[in-house]
Amino acid sequence: MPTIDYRQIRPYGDTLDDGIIQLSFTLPVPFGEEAQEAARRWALQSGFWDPKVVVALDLGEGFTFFVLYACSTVCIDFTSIEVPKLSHERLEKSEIDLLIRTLLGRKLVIVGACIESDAHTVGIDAIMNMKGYNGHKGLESYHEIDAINLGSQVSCEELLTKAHEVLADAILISQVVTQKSLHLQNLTRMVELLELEGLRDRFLLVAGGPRINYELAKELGYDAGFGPGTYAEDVASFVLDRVLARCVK
Amino acid sequence: MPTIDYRQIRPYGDTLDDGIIQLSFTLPVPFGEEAQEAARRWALQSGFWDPKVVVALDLGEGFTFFVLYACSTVCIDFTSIEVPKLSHERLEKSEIDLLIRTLLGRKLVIVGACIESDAHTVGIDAIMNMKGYNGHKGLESYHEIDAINLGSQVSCEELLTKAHEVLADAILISQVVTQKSLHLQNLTRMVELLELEGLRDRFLLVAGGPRINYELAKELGYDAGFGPGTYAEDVASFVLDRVLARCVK
Amino acid sequence: MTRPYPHNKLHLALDHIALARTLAKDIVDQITPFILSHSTVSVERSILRLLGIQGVDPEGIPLPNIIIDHLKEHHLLEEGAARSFAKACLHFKLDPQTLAGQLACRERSFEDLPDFPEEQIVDKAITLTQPLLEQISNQRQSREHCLSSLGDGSEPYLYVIVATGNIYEDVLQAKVAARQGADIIAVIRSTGQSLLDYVPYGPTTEGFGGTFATQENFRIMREALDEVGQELGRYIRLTNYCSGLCMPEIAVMGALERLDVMLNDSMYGIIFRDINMQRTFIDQYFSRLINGFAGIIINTGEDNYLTTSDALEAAHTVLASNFLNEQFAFLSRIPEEQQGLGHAMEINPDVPNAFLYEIAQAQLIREIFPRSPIKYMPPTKFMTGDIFRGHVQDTLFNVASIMTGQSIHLLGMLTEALHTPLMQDRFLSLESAKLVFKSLRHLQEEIRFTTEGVIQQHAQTTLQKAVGMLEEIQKIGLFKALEQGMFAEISRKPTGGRGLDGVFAKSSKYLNPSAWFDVRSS
Amino acid sequence: MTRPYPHNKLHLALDHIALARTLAKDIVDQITPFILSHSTVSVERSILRLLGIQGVDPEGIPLPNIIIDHLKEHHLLEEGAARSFAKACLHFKLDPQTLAGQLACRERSFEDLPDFPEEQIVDKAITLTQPLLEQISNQRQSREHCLSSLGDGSEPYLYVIVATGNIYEDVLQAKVAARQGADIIAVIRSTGQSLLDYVPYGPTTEGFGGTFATQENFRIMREALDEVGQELGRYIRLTNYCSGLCMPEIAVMGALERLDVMLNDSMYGIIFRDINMQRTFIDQYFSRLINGFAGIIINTGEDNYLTTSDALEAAHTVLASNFLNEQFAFLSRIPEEQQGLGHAMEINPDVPNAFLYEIAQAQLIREIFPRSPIKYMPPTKFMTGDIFRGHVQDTLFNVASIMTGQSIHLLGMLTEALHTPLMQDRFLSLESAKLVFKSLRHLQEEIRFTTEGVIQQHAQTTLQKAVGMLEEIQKIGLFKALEQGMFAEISRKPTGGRGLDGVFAKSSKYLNPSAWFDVRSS
Ligand code: B12
Ligand code: B12
Ligand SMILES: Cc1ncc(COP(=O)(O)O)c(C=O)c1O
Ligand SMILES: Cc1ncc(COP(=O)(O)O)c(C=O)c1O
Repeated sequence: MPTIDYRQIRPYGDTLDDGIIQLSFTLPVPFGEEAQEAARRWALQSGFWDPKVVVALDLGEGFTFFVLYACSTVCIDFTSIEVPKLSHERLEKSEIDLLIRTLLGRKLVIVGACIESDAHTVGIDAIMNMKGYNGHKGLESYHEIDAINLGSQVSCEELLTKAHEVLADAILISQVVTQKSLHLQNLTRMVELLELEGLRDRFLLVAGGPRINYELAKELGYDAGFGPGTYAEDVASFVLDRVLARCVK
Repeated sequence: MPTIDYRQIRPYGDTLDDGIIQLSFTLPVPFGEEAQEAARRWALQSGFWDPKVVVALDLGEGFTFFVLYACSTVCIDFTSIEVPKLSHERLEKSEIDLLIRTLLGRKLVIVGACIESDAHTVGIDAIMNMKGYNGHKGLESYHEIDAINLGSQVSCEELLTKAHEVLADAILISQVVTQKSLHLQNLTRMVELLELEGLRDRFLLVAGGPRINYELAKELGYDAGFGPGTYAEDVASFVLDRVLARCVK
Repeated sequence: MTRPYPHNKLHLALDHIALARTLAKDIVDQITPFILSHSTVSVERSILRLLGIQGVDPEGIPLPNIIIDHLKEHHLLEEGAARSFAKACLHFKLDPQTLAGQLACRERSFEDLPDFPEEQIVDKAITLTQPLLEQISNQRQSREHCLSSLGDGSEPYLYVIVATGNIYEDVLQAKVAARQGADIIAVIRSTGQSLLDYVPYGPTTEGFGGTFATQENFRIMREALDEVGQELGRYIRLTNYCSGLCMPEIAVMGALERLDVMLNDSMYGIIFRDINMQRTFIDQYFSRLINGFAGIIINTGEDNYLTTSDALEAAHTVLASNFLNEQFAFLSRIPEEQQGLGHAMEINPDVPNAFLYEIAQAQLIREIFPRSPIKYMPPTKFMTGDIFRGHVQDTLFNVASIMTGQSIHLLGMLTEALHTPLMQDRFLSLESAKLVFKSLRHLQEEIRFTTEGVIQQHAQTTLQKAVGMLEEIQKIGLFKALEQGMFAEISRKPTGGRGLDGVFAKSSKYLNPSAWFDVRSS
Repeated sequence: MTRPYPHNKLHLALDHIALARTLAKDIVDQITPFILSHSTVSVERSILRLLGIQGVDPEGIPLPNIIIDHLKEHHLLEEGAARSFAKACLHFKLDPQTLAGQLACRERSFEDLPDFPEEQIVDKAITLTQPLLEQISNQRQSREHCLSSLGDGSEPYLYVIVATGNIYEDVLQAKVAARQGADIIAVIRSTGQSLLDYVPYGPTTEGFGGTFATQENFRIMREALDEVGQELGRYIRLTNYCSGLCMPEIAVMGALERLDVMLNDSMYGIIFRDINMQRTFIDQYFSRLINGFAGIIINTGEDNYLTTSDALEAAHTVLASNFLNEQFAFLSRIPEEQQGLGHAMEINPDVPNAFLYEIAQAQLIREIFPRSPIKYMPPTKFMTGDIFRGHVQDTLFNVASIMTGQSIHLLGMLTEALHTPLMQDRFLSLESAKLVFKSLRHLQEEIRFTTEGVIQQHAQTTLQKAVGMLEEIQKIGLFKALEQGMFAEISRKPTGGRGLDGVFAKSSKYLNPSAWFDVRSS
């Protein structure tokens, strides 16, 4: 059996360390042998060796599409990889309700919305609405949580106003449209608004969406971020953990 | 309309010069967030920016498969690309027969085979057999050509003996199996055999197969190479051109 | 496929279908008086556009918006913008565009216009709209001419979107797609445009997830498609979104620039954009009058229900809504041949035999609306980042489409879960659909469904449930049904949502421009 | 799918089917006397292996080959290797392996062995083969036990290949594939092995386009699959190639190491490897006796015809050959349930309605061989370097397979035109097939074909043409038919090709080991 050296990981095609990868892309050059050669040179210049342009297809209007297989010499030290993760424990719905009741002694208040031009509510609904997602009930179904879902295309200002009004512990924001990094713009807008009003520490700020993860959210100035496959209990566990930590302080 | 600078060509996703490309590969690391991060680092280290690991899938046994989209900053000067091509004119069957009759004054003799362990005869048959390929008749159907197809798994020695025996003008070799560069080994073997016997210039030597092109064949010491989409007339035109050139010399 | 669709493979109860239609008509009839007695700011703006008014003021505000504000200010809106302009033109002896310009820079006011005999006003109004209505008629004829001279693709039509945000990149990609076999090009709108209560102006290059719908963008794309269509010997249809707060205005713009297909649903804005339902019902009615008149195929948006609801459980809501959209379309005198009713293939592929249910549902819509150029939407919800798996899902979608005789076939993209299509995504998708359609072209005629099999039973049950749902709606009324979240599980209040402030009751003096279309479309 | 396949959707003429079978039997009967009266070096080597002889000499030459040379040298081969060994064991009172070792280092010779009473020789021969035949029986029972205790996948079985050239990488990839749902793993042989007149020995790590078939490689892979199968609660079948010049030996090795499926065609070697036809017919007969006895499913190679011939034009040649392979299998007492007859989906996808013809052909084979675990091969010839397009072609193949109730489903690879499968290619392919099979699981039962439609007619015509072809062959004989290139358009001469020098007529004293299988398999 091939033995793998985790300090030097290379792509695996059908033999250890062969480095084989698949690529496809379009070049704005007219179809022909020169186009094919351009694709090959692109691959060589990108540092791949033995690139094979396995197909070149004429897209018309002076564009050509390519599929390539090539070998990569890049190695990754897998042993050095550490992914920042949430530090708290992930609890179940009943545990969360119980802890809020016993430790917090009041309801946890959470507002959420899909902000600015984004109208993709399925994600935030999955977290907040009664019904939940994949059999995991949403925050509305928690006895000890006041969950207020403002829906879609809510401006940052509106959301903040509401958070104030209900004395929210946490603000949840969903961003799904990512074209031209629109989500980053919108998420940043919210942080700036909070900072402007000196309120950044008043609320826990949580982002979510298909291209969000913990690391990215932290970079943007959020307390946490959640991506695909998140359920209400993931978010509730986190919020509760932090709210309790604040109370203790 | 976007105007393209052919001296600086980058991959095109949906906007000129966005550099977007698609990749997929497998890493020999167990599925998980660390695996995903390894894939991202691989892409960064390979020189791509903003790599998005859009999916990571567990293959089992400590392997993970990834699909990525990333941006490339590599530019190609398309204006500097020149692909070496065959210099002669491409003739049709009837023209070829006519020219052989009028200019050469004898039959052109061509032997061909799929050499060594390779048993993929469809390619060489497409060139040589009566029936041909895609409506283009094969060399056997040319009045003025003596075409001898030895079939599959013919050793280099056997092929050379036959070429001698029939006083061949050209030897055609097909190589389809390319795993571990087997085709290069086999093709090189033939050249070496000819050189050993001091016969390299006695015959025109032509290679063909799905991974063969003119450039590669030249590098290997062949007179020409033909890839996918070749028809009998392409080869016949070439052979005739060179044989006539020799006669003139 | 030639419509009307000839087969009856599902053994559907014809009396159920008839009953559903009667119920749907009843439901639409219930709110028709309301629709006819009201207008909206966007309806009036679209009337201004029909008078030939266009352009923006120095700050970039569209003239129609400025004028409506003016009319509102002087309580003239209730009589209809057409009346004010007819009177003003008679009085000032100027054309509408000049007058509009003067209004915009406050050089003139419509306050206290003298009155004219009613007949003279109506005549003037008709004369004023004559040129643009003629332009629309010409565009309609032009389309018919192109279709018959250049030739048309064959159904299922290959429909792809462009959505770069930049009209010039869109044009490039649309042409590439047309060369690869696309029959219909849809320019997707920028995120958020539907909630703007005005239509942006001029060519635009900065949109998110789509390109702004402007008349100039329409023109630019139309020209490009005509050019490439001419070269290819095939008329390439153009689609945009006649939806959102400016639905009626976009209808006018589209009609003028010869769009061929318009996303134009009677309830989508209510449900998915939280636009007020009163506003929407009035707007959609008027926008459809124009679409009908212009020979534009409307596409309804029932497919969207399945993005928030489960496609198996909610199959009947799609059908029920199709019946309603059909009746709303009839009310605006849109013939079946222009009603591209929407539905979708959105069942979770993890459901055993999902494909059988998809076939049942697709065939059901096909058979119930045999003359409609029904629009079939690809998998979106269950697409993942695994583009290879996505390509397989889309291939099954292509198979389902050709097996059930769909008309307008939206191409699924292998990157659906990731980004708006790259040039190569669209290419791969077109290649796939062409391969499948060619290979399975006549499969439809080659197969019958087992009597009382899963497919037949699922289709029959879905029809029954739709009838049940329509019965319910007929009892409580459509407003209440929307409030109860009967569509897409999204609940909306009759006085909630955006744009209610733009709704007003027509006064007794309202000059009803819809009459114009009556004359011309007959 | 449960076999026998119950439907009759094509309205095939049952008398045509019966006639085809009679003709095929006739054709096989014509050459049976020749087959039974001859043996080959490889048959004899396989008998040596059954006696327990294995290993190589210091130069790496397998002992069975050395012994055969020895027997040949002394003109002992015509009596059968079994006779010599029975006699030698009786005489020297040593076991066959020891004797073989001694023969190899020329310490001993079989020349001039004393004779023994016939009964004693036969008895000794039977006793000598007892242990290994028992081992084979045990393996067969062991398989049956695993299948019933662990459980089996469901048809169509997902069959993938591994072909790295290195048995250890193969094992890794096989396990990965099994975890992803593969039911059958085939280890593809290295290019060129089929023309070797010996079987390589030991574990191997250097093959091209495949891994050498050795008994040790078989064992290593079997062990790995048993391990992973145990873990998954599903028996994973193992396949290799019982084909080429060593067909009978590989049959023995496979039977001993519990392979479950063997590529084992009666004519493939003749047509595609230019192996002499006399040699092949004798070898295939003996190899099949063993496969039948071992409970191994054989897979025939008619799919290959369509790589050199046009799949539409040559559809009937596949069917005709299936009938012949069936009769050859019966001759070796292989029941239908072990006859995995091969066919393929290889029509040019540019042919309009290609899929309808594919369905017709696939359904035809299904219905004519209702008990056979028929093997369905994916598109290969028309795969291009466009892996996305390839994935679509393979998806259609998956659809065709589940629609027509195929049994053994070879997965198409999106990279077919490029390289032997990468780990990820196999994964994507399995994902696709699982998705399609789950989604379309019962489609088969849900559809009927239109009477006299394209599908029915194409199937009926294909059957008719196959009957015609068999009639022709019955007239001229199979040798002549092969000479005329009736299969795959490749013509072979009865005395041409490789391996004829290994064929010999059995002498009257030939000890016929095939009798042993008679006893045991009944
Ligand atoms: C459904 C859908 C719609 C529906 C939305 C209905 C609704 N009420 O939400 C409709 C049809 C209305 C729609 C419209 C549009 N859409 Co859309 N849509 C989708 C689609 C198919 C599925 C999205 C979805 O529902 N996923 C399921 C949910 C459950 O997943 P999720 O959002 O990732 O949520 C999970 C996690 O991310 C996380 N999460 C999400 N939010 C939050 C928040 C918090 C606080 C936490 C803790 C966790 C969390 O938890 C959730 C559960 O696990 C996707 C394609 C796809 N397959 O992904 C395109 C997609 C998102 N849409 C897209 C676009 C462009 C649009 C339009 C802009 C197109 C147009 N120009 O008209 C419009 C306009 C919408 C707008 N203004 O925003 C693009 C976005 C491209 C990009 N990357 O920028 C996509 C990717 C399609 C595409 N390939 O083009 N869309
Ligand atoms: C048909 C086929 C077979 C048939 C061959 C039948 C026959 N009589 O030829 C059979 C079934 C026997 C077969 C067997 C095997 N095959 Co095979 N086979 C193919 C297949 C499906 C098509 C090849 C083909 O016929 N192409 C059509 C012809 C017309 O194209 P072509 O060869 O490129 O020829 C054109 C040009 O290249 C050029 N040309 C070719 N030769 C020449 C020569 C000259 C002089 C000139 C001028 C031009 C020229 O002109 C031709 C016409 O335009 C390919 C997959 C694919 N789709 O490509 C796999 C493939 C080639 N096979 C493969 C393998 C591994 C094998 C086996 C080794 C597998 C095994 N271990 O058992 C065996 C053994 C064969 C052996 N010993 O060589 C691999 C090779 C992998 C690699 N890159 O190394 C492939 C790619 C499949 C795969 N993905 O694994 N195979
Ligand atoms: C009927 C209809 N209108 C409009 C849209 C698009 O939304 P928007 O109005 O926000 O552009 C869709 C989306 O698919 C739709 O189906
Ligand atoms: C029946 C049969 N035998 C053998 C092979 C493989 O060839 P080889 O014998 O060269 O390994 C195939 C190839 O598909 C086949 O179908």
